[in-house]
Amino acid sequence: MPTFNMIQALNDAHKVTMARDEDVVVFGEDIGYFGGVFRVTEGLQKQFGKTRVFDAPISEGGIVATAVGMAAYGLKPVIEIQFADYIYPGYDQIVSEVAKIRYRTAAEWAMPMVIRTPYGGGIFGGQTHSQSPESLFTHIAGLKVVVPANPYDAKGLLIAAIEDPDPVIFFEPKRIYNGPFDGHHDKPVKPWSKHPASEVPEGHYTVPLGKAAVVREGADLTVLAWGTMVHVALASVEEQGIDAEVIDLRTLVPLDIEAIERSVEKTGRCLVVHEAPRTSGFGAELVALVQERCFYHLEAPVERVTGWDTPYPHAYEWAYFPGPKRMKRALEKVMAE
Amino acid sequence: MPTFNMIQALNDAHKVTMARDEDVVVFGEDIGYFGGVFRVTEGLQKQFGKTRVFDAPISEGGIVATAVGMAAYGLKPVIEIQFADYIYPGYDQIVSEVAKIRYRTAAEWAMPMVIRTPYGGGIFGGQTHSQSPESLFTHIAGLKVVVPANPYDAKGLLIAAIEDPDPVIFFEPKRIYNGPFDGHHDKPVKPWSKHPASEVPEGHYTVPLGKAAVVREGADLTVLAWGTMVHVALASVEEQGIDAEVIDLRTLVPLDIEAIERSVEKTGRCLVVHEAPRTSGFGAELVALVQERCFYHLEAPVERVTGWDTPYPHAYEWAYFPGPKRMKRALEKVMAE
Amino acid sequence: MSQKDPNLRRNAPKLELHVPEPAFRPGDTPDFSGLNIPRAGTAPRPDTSAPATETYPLTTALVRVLGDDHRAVGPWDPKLDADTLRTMLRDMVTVRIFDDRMYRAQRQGKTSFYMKCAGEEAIAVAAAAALGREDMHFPTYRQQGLLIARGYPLTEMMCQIYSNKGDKLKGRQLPIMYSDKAHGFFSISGNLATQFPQAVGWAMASAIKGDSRIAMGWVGDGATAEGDFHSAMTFAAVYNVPVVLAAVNNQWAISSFSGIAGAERATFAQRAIGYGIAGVRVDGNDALAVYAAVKWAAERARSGHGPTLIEFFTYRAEGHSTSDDPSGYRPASEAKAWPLGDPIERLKAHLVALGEWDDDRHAAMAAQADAEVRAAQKESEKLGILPQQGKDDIESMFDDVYADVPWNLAEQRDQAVAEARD
Amino acid sequence: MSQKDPNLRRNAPKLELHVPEPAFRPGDTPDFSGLNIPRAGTAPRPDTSAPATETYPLTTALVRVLGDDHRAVGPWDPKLDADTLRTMLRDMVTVRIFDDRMYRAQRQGKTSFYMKCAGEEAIAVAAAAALGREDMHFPTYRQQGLLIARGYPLTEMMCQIYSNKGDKLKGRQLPIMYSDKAHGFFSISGNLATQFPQAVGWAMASAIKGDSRIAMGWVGDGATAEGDFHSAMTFAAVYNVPVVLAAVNNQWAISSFSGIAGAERATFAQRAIGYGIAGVRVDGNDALAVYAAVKWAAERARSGHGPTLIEFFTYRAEGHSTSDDPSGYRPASEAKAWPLGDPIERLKAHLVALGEWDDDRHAAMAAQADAEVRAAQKESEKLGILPQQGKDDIESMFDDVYADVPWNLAEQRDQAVAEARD
Ligand SMILES: Cc1ncc(C[n+]2csc(CCOP(=O)(O)OP(=O)(O)O)c2C)c(N)n1
Ligand SMILES: Cc1ncc(C[n+]2csc(CCOP(=O)(O)OP(=O)(O)O)c2C)c(N)n1
Ligand SMILES: [Mg+2]
Ligand SMILES: [Mg+2]
Repeated sequence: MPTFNMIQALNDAHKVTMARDEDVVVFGEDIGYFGGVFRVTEGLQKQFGKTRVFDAPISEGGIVATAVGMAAYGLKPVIEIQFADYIYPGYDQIVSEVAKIRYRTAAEWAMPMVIRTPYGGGIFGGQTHSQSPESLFTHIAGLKVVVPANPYDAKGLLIAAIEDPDPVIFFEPKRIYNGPFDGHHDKPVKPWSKHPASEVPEGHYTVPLGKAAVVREGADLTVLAWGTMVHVALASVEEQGIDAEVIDLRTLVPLDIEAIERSVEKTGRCLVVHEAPRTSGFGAELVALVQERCFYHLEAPVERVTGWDTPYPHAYEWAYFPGPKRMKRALEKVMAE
Repeated sequence: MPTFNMIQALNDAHKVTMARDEDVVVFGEDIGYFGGVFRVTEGLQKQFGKTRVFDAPISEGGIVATAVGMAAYGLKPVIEIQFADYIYPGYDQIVSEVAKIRYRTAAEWAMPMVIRTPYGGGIFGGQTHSQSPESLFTHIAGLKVVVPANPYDAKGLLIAAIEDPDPVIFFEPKRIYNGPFDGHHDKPVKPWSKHPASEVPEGHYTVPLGKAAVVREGADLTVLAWGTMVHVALASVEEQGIDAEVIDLRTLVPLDIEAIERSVEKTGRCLVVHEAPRTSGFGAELVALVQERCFYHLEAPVERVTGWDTPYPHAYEWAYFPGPKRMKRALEKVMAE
Repeated sequence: MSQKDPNLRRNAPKLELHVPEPAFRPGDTPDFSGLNIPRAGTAPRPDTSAPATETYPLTTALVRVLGDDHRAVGPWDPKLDADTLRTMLRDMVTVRIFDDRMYRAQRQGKTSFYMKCAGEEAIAVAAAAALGREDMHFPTYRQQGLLIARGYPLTEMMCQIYSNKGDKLKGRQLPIMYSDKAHGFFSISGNLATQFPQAVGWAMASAIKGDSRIAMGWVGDGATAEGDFHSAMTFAAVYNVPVVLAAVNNQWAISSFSGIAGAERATFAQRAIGYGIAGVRVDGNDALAVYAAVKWAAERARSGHGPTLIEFFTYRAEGHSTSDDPSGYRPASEAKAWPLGDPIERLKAHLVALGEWDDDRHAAMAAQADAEVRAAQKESEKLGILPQQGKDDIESMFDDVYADVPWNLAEQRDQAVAEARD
Repeated sequence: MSQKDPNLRRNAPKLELHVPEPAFRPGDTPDFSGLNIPRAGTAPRPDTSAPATETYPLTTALVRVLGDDHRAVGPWDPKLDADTLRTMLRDMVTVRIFDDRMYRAQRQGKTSFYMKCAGEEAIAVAAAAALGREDMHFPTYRQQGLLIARGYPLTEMMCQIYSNKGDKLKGRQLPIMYSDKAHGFFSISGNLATQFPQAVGWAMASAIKGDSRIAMGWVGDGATAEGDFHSAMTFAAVYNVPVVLAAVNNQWAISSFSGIAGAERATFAQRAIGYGIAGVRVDGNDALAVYAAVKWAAERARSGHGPTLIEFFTYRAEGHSTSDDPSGYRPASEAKAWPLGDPIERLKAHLVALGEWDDDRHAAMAAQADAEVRAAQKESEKLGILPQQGKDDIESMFDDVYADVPWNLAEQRDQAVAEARD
């Protein structure tokens, strides 16, 4: 079994699906000959030809809109938005078209497509290469929202997303493309090869959408996280010696509510962790759901560890990023009450 | 004191500020000679001239972008997006520019501007004339989000918004432009003239941003609402005979957290009401805040009454709209527990 | 603050903002004698394989076939047989009758909203005739003529307008937001201009698959200002996409005249030049010119000569929609004064001039169309009108958000069903 | 599914998607002999009050002033005095030295990111010289030359690059995302093309106020594909806005050549025609041509003749940024082969040809510029380099989100400060 980092795993997912389904086409800015600024699409144009893998004009709106037309035709577009921070020019087409076409046509037309985009901070990318805008998509009925947190899931979820009948916004945590990051930015980065989830089977497999993964079992606290924060959360609970159950949500919409309820009913405490700004982040929805559905099991308020309600400030990367210190305080708080 | 409906009150707010401040300019689709599809800007062009009040091309992105340039110059643009459902083509300029320019320039440049837009359902407007996208703006640091619920507040809040140093997204509940709506769509509409808040002082006054209004005092339950839902909530608690405190938030960002805490600490129960789809609506943030800050006062889970997680379905207006029946069930639930 | 700025060069000439104003406002007497309307037959017709540059003079000209004498003249004459012309005429008449009846139905409270295409009937009807059945349209709300010309049942259209039991869109869309795959009619979006680049994407897909079907995208003059217009033009140009892009310039966008979209300085057809694609400006009230231009553009697309932008120059003869009263912003008499005439009258006169038509036959045809529309209305109203809807089949509201119903929607469905029973 | 579709016309010709490909890829020997480069002095210069249409031939031409003999020729010769030319040359040299040193600083780990404008120095420097000090630029990340030419302190720029204590943007922006109101330089946005319609809005404001200041907007060839480009052009045309709109066509957008933005079919200057505004295509490596064109467009704007789109034809001589290695997608030798030459060498040769410059003076000037840049670097590094930042003044992170700090940010500030102490 090859050992893959996330980029290689995502690349392989493209290859597997493109080989199986001639209707899968891939386009986006710089993704053709060059293979994408993060190299996720490397080699695809060579293997599958220029009319299935090609560079697009710098027009996120146009990329999404033409993908809508292609999906209407019967193709399965897999498009890349170079950074999630640049998805907004395509927001109208995503919200008003991609998300609503199945519904407004009573399923006469469907919009199977995947919109891949690297997101998240921790790379000194400043305001426009660090954002985590996932909650802006979770509010839009008709979209699925997926965030892998390791190479195995990245490949399996991307294949599942491409094969899914519905449009999927596929957020890739760029901070962990090359290795899991536990939030200790001052320590050397570990490569994926040391992580069990880097063992990525060859060929076709899927990780189903809508299913969370319990990445650490525990009795005293439920931690809900996705993307990079899964690894930060895992490291923190270990460091704090808390017997926490850490759940990697993997899919935000549709949410694996059963896994969450099961865990919180067991632990009675819950901490939600995300990189995005706090106010109206997806953590708010999770807190609301947990308190609505597990109120009488809760021994303490559900806590949130999040980014601040500010734009992402370049030099203050590590004061902004919800790292081990913010985790520690929150863990102490939620366990104390 | 004149008796105004909301449209007249908003119109007057424009006139008052435009007369006081030559730097206020107003533009948007159909807002000039014609006075806007809802007539909010009626007569402004005639009074203030074509270069301060003018029609814009159908390009919400261009409208916001040129407003950014004008604000950078030193003007105070007040722009209209014809329906909130059509704000998305301007979303990038709002999120990436309007919201962030003060921060990214360390206040060298500011973006005082008001983006007015009618929102909400209850008018058989179908998917694209009924949306309530406010939560998509509450997640964006740097924006203020305001929603008036009566003529007095409409004028006072709009003047405050225009005079505010920060950009304000000003959502106008179009269902109650002409009269308060209690959710009973089968009963005749009451005009504003029967409502005390239709007494609108002449000239300049403000309703401060960031301050909620307790529109009904009560001891047993706190209801948080804004826009049209304030009136639906009020009617429902009266009909159910519940001694509820109904709070019209008026400003979603910055939120009047004190008013909320004060009330929930008193009542021990809380119901959040909004028209927008449930998942990741602003109600989620409110629930999260209330349970984080008032956990030990809560006698029951915070409930949400919301629109469904679907696009707005034309013929199912009243099955979608969170009206008296949905209110009643939620009130019963939150009071029973 | 700006006035006090020391940077202000007080001696330099003061700048001025130009705000376009239509020629006539309510109270004015519209006078279009200044309008330059080239004679029919004068515009050259480049070969369908000509380079795009050869079409540039056509972006400021006006392709017209029907002359003042009602004869078809010049190189763009599509030389259609009389049956085809009669079919087009009948379809246009049907569209107008349909519009009138549905407008009235809205006024009678039978539905929430309606939009006519009065004065623009030739455009969609002739475009439908010129493209293949298997080609795909991405229309706006003013191309009901496409459906009628392609034989989509009037009852289906009306059921959609009434959001009733027969509405295949299950009451989810605003009236007139039709969708029918089998008739090559993509779901209309309420968001302007979104369909333009979608048409390009569909045609890209067709090219990727080595198919032979092409797409046609539609946009209004006002909506050309949206970023999506530019996306469509850019992608169409870059990938040499087999698509026909139609901008229907009916000179009004609700209350804003076309100058607010840039028409004072350039025609909409001229936008093509900026992207290096073919462009043509066409008399949209001349069914033969419309047919010929679409046919020509389609041939270019099919034979690898890429996209064409066609501006159809026309006039929105009535209000924007049932929510609009144009007398608030333009002279009530403007529609009558508009010199390119009524497309139905013009096509009729042509058939008469050919000796293939007369008033009696026209009246009979119109009566038949009227009867068909009435019958369809009766039929569809049996399935309900809007005020009766939204009470049954509440469950259906939660279908088709996704292919499957996720737990949150299932829970909400249960709630909604229970509510409906309350 | 599409293959099985019965609608597929099997006998019709198969459509094909054209995917543009640059002339040369790694391994190829670049050969630009096919490129049509008009001789200097041949492009006509319309009067600044000429109608926009008179400029259309210029959208496919190339305004060039410096001939192969290094003399200034033709109607566009701005006839600048030698001092002005020497100032421009010095600024261009300073830009290049600055770029080299900051690029190296990034490589040394002193900051996170840097972007050069190698080969494009003439554009921003000459544009700065041609506009008034009080006019406002809405630049992209490749117009550092504007700041340097306007005398913005190099230390200020470097402090921003290091996000250090001297950074007036308080460490909040990615390196090179400068902002300085006093130097007429609007805050650079990371989001491409957003600045283009903002420049139009600023100029609209100036016109609304009867001011005399104009604005200049900047965009790259790749970014012209964004919807914002179209917004800018549309609004500029509709309101006859006093703005100069510059598209810097350096032929690459990261790894995508300009064909992916539409350059195979039309020049970027030609986009102007579609909107009916003036358009000019200019040799961006010829400082005199750049100066003349901007001056001309500014005069048009100031005298009520509206907006101009200028395409600066140039070549991005190095990588897109410190994150990019262009040898992965184009021949390493392409920059050298590019026939329009080095803008610095060309201006220098011109001054030499005029008898106003020589190698010794050039070397002395370059040495002085180098010393200035080094001194500025030393000075700014005293205030810190990036890896040392982000630890102090944590509170400041919460300022300027709003004019006042709301309760949620105040709470978060306290948390962040406490965290920093942990
Ligand atoms: C994105 C968006 N913005 C605004 C609107 C509101 N609106 C509906 S129709 C219309 C005018 C369109 O004019 P035009 O494109 O000329 O088409 P016409 O109605 O004349 O056929 C406007 C502004 C909308 N539907 N979508
Ligand atoms: C909206 C948006 N999309 C994508 C990007 C990523 N990006 C940064 S620079 C660049 C290429 C821009 O090329 P061009 O406009 O030609 O300018 P140049 O770099 O050549 O000066 C891209 C795609 C971005 N910054 N913003
Ligand atoms: Mg129109
Ligand atoms: Mg470039």
